[in-house]
Amino acid sequence: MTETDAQTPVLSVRDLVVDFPLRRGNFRALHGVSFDIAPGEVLGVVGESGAGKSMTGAAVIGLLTPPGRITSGEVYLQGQRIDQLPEAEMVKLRGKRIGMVMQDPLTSLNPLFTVGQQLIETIRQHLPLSEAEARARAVSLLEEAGIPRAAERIDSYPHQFSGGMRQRVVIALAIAADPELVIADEPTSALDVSVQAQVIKVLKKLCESRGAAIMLITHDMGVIAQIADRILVMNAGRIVESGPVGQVIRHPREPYTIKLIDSIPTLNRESEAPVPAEAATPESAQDAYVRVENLTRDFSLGGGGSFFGRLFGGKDKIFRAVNDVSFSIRRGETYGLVGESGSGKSTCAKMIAGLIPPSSGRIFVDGADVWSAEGAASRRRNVQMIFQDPYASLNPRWRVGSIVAEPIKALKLTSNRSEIEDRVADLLRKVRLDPVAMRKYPHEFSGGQRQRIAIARALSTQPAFIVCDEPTSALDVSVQAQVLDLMSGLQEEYGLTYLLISHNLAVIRQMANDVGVMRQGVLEESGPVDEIFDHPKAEYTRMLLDAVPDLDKVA
Amino acid sequence: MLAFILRRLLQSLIVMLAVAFIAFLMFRFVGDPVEGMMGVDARLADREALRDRLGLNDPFYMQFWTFVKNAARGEFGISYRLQQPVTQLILSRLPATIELAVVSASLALIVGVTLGVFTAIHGRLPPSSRETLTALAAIILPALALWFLGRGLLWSFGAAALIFVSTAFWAKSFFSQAVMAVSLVGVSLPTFLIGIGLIFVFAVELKLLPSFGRGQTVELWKGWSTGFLTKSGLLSLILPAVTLSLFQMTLIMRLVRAEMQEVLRSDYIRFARARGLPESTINFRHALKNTMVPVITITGLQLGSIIAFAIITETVFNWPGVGSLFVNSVQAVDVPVMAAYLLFVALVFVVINLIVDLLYYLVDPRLRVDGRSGRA
Amino acid sequence: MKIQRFAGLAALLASTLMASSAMAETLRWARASDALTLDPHSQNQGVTHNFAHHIYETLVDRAVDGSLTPRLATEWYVKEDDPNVWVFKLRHDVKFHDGADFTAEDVVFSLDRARSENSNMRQLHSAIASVAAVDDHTVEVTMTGPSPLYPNNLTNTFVMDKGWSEAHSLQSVQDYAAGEDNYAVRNANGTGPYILESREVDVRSVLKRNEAHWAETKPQVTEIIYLPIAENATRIAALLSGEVDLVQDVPVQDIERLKNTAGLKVETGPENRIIYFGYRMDDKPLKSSNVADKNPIADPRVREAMHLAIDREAIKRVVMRGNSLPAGVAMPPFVHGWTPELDAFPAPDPERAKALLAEAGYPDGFSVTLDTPNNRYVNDEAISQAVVGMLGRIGIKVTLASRPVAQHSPLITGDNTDFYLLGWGVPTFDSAYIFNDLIHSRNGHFGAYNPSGYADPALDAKIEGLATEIDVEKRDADIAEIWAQVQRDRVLLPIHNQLLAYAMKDNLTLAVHPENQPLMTMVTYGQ
Amino acid sequence: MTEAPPPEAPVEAAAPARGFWARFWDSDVFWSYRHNPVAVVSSLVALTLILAAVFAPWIAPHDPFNPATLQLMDGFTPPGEAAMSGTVYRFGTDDQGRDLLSTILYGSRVSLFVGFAATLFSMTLGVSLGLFAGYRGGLADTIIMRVADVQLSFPAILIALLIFGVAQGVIPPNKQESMAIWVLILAIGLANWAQFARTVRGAAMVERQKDYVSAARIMGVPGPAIAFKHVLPNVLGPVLVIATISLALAIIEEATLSYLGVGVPPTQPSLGTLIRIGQRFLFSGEWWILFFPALMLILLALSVNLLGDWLRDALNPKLRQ
Repeated sequence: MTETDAQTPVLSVRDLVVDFPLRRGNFRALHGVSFDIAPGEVLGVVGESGAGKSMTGAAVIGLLTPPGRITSGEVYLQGQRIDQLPEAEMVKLRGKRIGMVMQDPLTSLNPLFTVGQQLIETIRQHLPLSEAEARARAVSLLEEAGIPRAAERIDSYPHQFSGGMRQRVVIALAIAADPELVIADEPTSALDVSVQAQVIKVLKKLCESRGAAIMLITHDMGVIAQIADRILVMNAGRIVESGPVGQVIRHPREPYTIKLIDSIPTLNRESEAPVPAEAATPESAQDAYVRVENLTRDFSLGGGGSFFGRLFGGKDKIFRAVNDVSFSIRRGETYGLVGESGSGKSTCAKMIAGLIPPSSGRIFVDGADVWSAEGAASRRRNVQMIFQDPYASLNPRWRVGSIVAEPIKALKLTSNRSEIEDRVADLLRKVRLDPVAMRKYPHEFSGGQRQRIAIARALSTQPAFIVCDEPTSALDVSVQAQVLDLMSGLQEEYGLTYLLISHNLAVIRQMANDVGVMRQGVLEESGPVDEIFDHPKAEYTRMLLDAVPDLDKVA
Repeated sequence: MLAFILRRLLQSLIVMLAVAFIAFLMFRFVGDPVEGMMGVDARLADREALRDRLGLNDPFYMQFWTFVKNAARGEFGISYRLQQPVTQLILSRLPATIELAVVSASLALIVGVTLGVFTAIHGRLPPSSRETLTALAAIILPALALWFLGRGLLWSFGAAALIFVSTAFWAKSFFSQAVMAVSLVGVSLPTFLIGIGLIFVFAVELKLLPSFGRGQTVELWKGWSTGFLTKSGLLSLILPAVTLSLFQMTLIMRLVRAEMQEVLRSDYIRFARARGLPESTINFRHALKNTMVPVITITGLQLGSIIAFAIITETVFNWPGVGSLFVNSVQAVDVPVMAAYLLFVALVFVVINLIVDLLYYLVDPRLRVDGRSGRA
Repeated sequence: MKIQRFAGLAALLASTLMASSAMAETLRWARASDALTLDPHSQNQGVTHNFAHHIYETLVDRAVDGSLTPRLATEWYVKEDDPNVWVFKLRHDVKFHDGADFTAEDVVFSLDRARSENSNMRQLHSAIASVAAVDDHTVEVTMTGPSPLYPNNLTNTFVMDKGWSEAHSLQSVQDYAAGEDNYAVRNANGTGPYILESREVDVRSVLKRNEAHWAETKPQVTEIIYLPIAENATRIAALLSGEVDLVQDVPVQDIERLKNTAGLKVETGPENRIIYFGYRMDDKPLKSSNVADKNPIADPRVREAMHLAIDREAIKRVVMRGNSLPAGVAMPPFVHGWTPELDAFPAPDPERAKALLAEAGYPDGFSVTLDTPNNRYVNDEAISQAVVGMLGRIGIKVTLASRPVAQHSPLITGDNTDFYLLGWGVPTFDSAYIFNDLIHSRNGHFGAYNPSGYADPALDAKIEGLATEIDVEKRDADIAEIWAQVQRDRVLLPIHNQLLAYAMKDNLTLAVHPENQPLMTMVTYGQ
Repeated sequence: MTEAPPPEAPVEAAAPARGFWARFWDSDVFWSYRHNPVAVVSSLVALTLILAAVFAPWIAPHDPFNPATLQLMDGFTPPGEAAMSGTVYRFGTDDQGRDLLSTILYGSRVSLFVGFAATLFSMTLGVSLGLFAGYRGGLADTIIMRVADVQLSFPAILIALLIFGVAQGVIPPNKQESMAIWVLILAIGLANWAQFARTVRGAAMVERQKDYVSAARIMGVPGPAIAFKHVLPNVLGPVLVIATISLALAIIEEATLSYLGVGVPPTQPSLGTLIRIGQRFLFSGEWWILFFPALMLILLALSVNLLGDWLRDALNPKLRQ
């Protein structure tokens, strides 16, 4: 042990090896990981999926999912070895000395108990307090965590809080018994950017005030840059590089770290702006390949909508998801649509792709109204869509070949089997996959590969226009970069027009010519990407841009 | 909330009407009631006359309309077989069925939920072969010993059963796996066979429990006679209640186990662990309550069907409830009783459904607050 | 429901009070089904009558040998100057359970009630023109014509108290088709040896001995608990486990076991009921046969072949476990007109049967569906099944259709069967009862259970004449002639007479009643 | 991404696509089968019983369905003893002199046929309605699911009794016997569709939200085609589980219906009919008439149920490791 400091590290991990004995043999999730966390320190653990960063956190707190187990190595908490403690002892440690914040605030809280009940039971589990004292403590914890009117809201159920607020509750729960260490596993990944920043601040503030160290596990370099003191880069169950945040981010030494940092898109334009298509003269909307006019979409919230509801005079509650949105996209260009969850951007995409009919307003692709009877046919040929989740967008029971060929068959472009096969092979090659892939099933591929298969399927009808709904948000950054590259390449090669939906401003900046910012169904502002990003007019746009954690902000 | 209940009531009404219609449709075909009513000496002309008086020669829709009209007033006419007002007949049989159903339902619920929770918690790991072998040896050897000592098969089985139950304390995962397997026997045997088997063992061979009927009953209030207050009444209840509950018990147990395992894998349980809550709090406070949400619907429907399910049990044990009344009526083509019975079952269904919905409101705060209809 | 509460208390009291008394004997009597009603004129059904006989009484009773014996009537005769009038002399000093005196008025009231519109007994009294009381203990029944056998029809017609009935407006029998309720359905006031204590339909009824009954010897059973248990297995289990003392409907297969059980015994004896097969024998093609253009059974040779195919002894031995009397005529030996000659049956001869079939033009047989009830007679379905096999052996391919009796009977009364099993009890102990419904061609008043299509006007006339024939010898000759023709034409295919079995604790004695209507007054205790 | 998924299949290209059998042998489901002795044993038992039933005409020593060959006088022969005719019947004979071994083989043939056909029927009906309700939603969904709810609260036996009763009235009497088995199938099938419908509808509602369905809709694939080609294959897992269990259930229901007196003709008995006949002899000492058919029924239902149990766990992705 390196005890140069007078202080004992809060957490000290030595040569930690975690194995998963699976049926196809042993899977080693961690290959001898060693690190220390000093008291009050914020350690950022970063890595792509499968790097073993969550596994490290779970191993420390003793909550590995079976059949995972610590095969060798040691874990010390304040110098006390804890990896071999019996379960009964571990229970006393959890919550009391090591707190934990999990990724998804929507599922971390038990929906059937009030926030107060959950806080009080945790507090009383660890501290010798009466019910009333525990309640008082719970209220002050919530207040500290930034929940307004905490004394009233303590008796609310989790579902009565928004996502960000719930994560604050989770943080309050994690620090309820003043632990020495808080393990935060992707605490902000499920949140919108604007909320993300606030939650990070709360986490940091609460831990600072108690002198608790934080082990912050995330895939998002930006978050780490924002609050971490030191950084630990992990890949494939090993630590690649560690050091103070500023140093590692500005001067990464290992090739993996360099590649990782390089592939992160930033808000600042480094490369050329996407070149507008050949005839890129900024004409009037007449020229636009895609034209969206006054698009509006209402959803009924039920209750009054059904036959019985009407019978009893229940009022139909209407929720306007998209409100009078208009924009246009020129041929061969990319239009980016940004916004937070619930802003209506995906609903827009679905209306344009022909999945849900608009309540009012019209959509023209290549001059034809896609929701008219004649327009529908041309829409099917010309418009395709790429989805967010590459796991859900491919039918798991179909072979890749059939998946890619489905549009060809559906539109009856050809029914000759060998011709279809040739075309599928060709498409797979275009997205840089071996044509052998067509005999396999989707689960045999990684996320990035699946997204490429989805792109191949979208291309199979040779469409002119592709709606991309968060095409990369489920992917690791390095894979994201590859997929974005592929998309740009294909755009150039075939003169494709894209509508790119994303919550990630950096991705939009990198890919789009024009951008629209949506908020609560309304298009706040729209225009060329550089103009909007550099000189935002709308307050909301500015707030969004400010909230983005940026590597450049590293202290 | 009010609108919701109103809506449910309307739906219930439709359900009742549909059941009435189906029941009615069926009764036209089950046989000729006149046959049972007239006796063998009756002349053909008299049969025809009776058919006329019963309205059996009226057009179908007329008969249905008359039926619905009377049913709405609680009038189901006079039983063809027993010549008493059907409503009165059913009411006099109701206590027996309700007591049996309530006891079996409680039995199924208590044992089912307990075993379901137990197997969910302890069944996560398959038992080690050592545990299995020890447990099996502990069960089989004493049983064999007793048998060789000439104490008879029943003693051996009794001992084996006792030791098997005791494995719940010292070989938990063996017990839960074994319970899962044994419980399947409960759904692999027709109810009537179980009933006859129990009678054979406990009434005929051991002479421990009564083989039929309700024993001595005491009238509580307005014709509600109960068997709960006498020893013979309670003893008589045991065999039918066990027989009737076995099937539902198995279903509930398996349902609870599956749901509980699902819940135990959820994030909030993981987070509860991370908060340092002890295992017992997690299992019985957090997991169990969440398990109950989906279990309530299915269980509600299942328990509702116990009353109708009782027809076989009541037949086997000669239990004087509405179920055996129904079976006797089917054999005698006693249409008014059959119709009333079916409507009664539908009514039970409707009521149980309403209760289930209200329970949902109680258990799941997500429904309480936004007051919107439908289950999440 | 008051009765019930009262009964509960009373039963409790009774059981504590009488536990010490050696005289008090409670009999728990189980059988398959309950009396349908307590109203004595509402249903003409055996189980109902059997129960009613304990509470109510009839004018005349039938002895085990079939002869008529006095009950409420001490003597009866045809009025000397008018062959259409029957005179009944009534018993003196008889009281109803409520204390009212039994008089001729009660008989007049009861007979009128029994033949009223809604009574199911009225068929038996259809020949009555009027009933009148001559004095307190004499009643004259005027018939529409000579009715020599009329007293036979009285064995199940019970006498109610006029005063009590009028007090509860029971003048007419319940018209339940019209939705009427009736006091007499659930309450009873008779002159019989037992008084109703409590009753839950289908569950249990309690009867107490009537200490004021007119009979000189009091029955030994002081209390009857009547327990209908529908399931055979449960009923037998209840006896085996000691929960009941007497089981009336014992399945034949359990007789041996019960006999061999310590503490139990079984009494067996013949029932006045013939089990037979019937078939359509007119010229219309059978509905269920592969022979589509004619009716094979119309050929007498085919019918003979069918008779020769049946092995009655095998059915007796295996299906009935020895508990039947194989029969050659569709008439129980109790019935007037029975002779051993008629009842003789040929030994089974499948070879001859096959030859006959071939002769009739069916060397490969033919196919037909046999309709059988499965819950009415002793092992009815198994008998049919055995017959399917026997007919199969001579080439007649029989499909068996098995139904509960409620669905089976309509097939017969509705002419919807080609071949069927049926049992026929003869409460009047007279052949005419068989001829009227089974042999006479079908019309509004006769042949209700004759779907055979067999129609001979001469025979029909002869049958109708039996009802009014006063000359006993002439009548007997007619009966013999009719039977001769029926046997020659093989209108029915008789199998056997059922034996009844009663199982009981071995300190009881109760003889089997030929109509399966045992009276608990006959039960004796001790070895 | 709370934790690392197990390593994904080798990336990029060239791993050759494997053959069906290789993939089957290596599949998770079959692996779990190979490692579950209960599943192996119960499937072997079930398979043996099913094969024995299917090949009954070649295995059985007698043909119990041909009444002409029966020796009534051989009735009630105990197992292993010589009958009147001198024949020794291994499992004894019943009240009609039928060899019990042959009879239960033929009987399970009837039971299995009814079970399989009824399950197939309720599966087809339930899956179609469930798919329709789940994919279509709206009023159709409400109605179908409401009916399913009602149906679930009435025990299957009661419903089957009703259907049987109606069929009795609709079919002319002389056709009833030949139709009996089909009516039985219809009755049991109609009584059990709701489970399928509920499950499929639930699964279909989840699946139809998935993007691959959206993708197909964008291409203009018609609704029914999406439901059957896309959604159906993905909900087949739970359907298979329910099918197994409802097969066992159907066999038992058939037995119970027989007990209540409706069912196949006694000359061509199913296991249930045999049990109904056999239970009459429970107290009279002829235990074998009840025992062997009951044993067969329990073995059959239990092994099928155990298989379903295993399948439920094996197909549950959340339980997979």
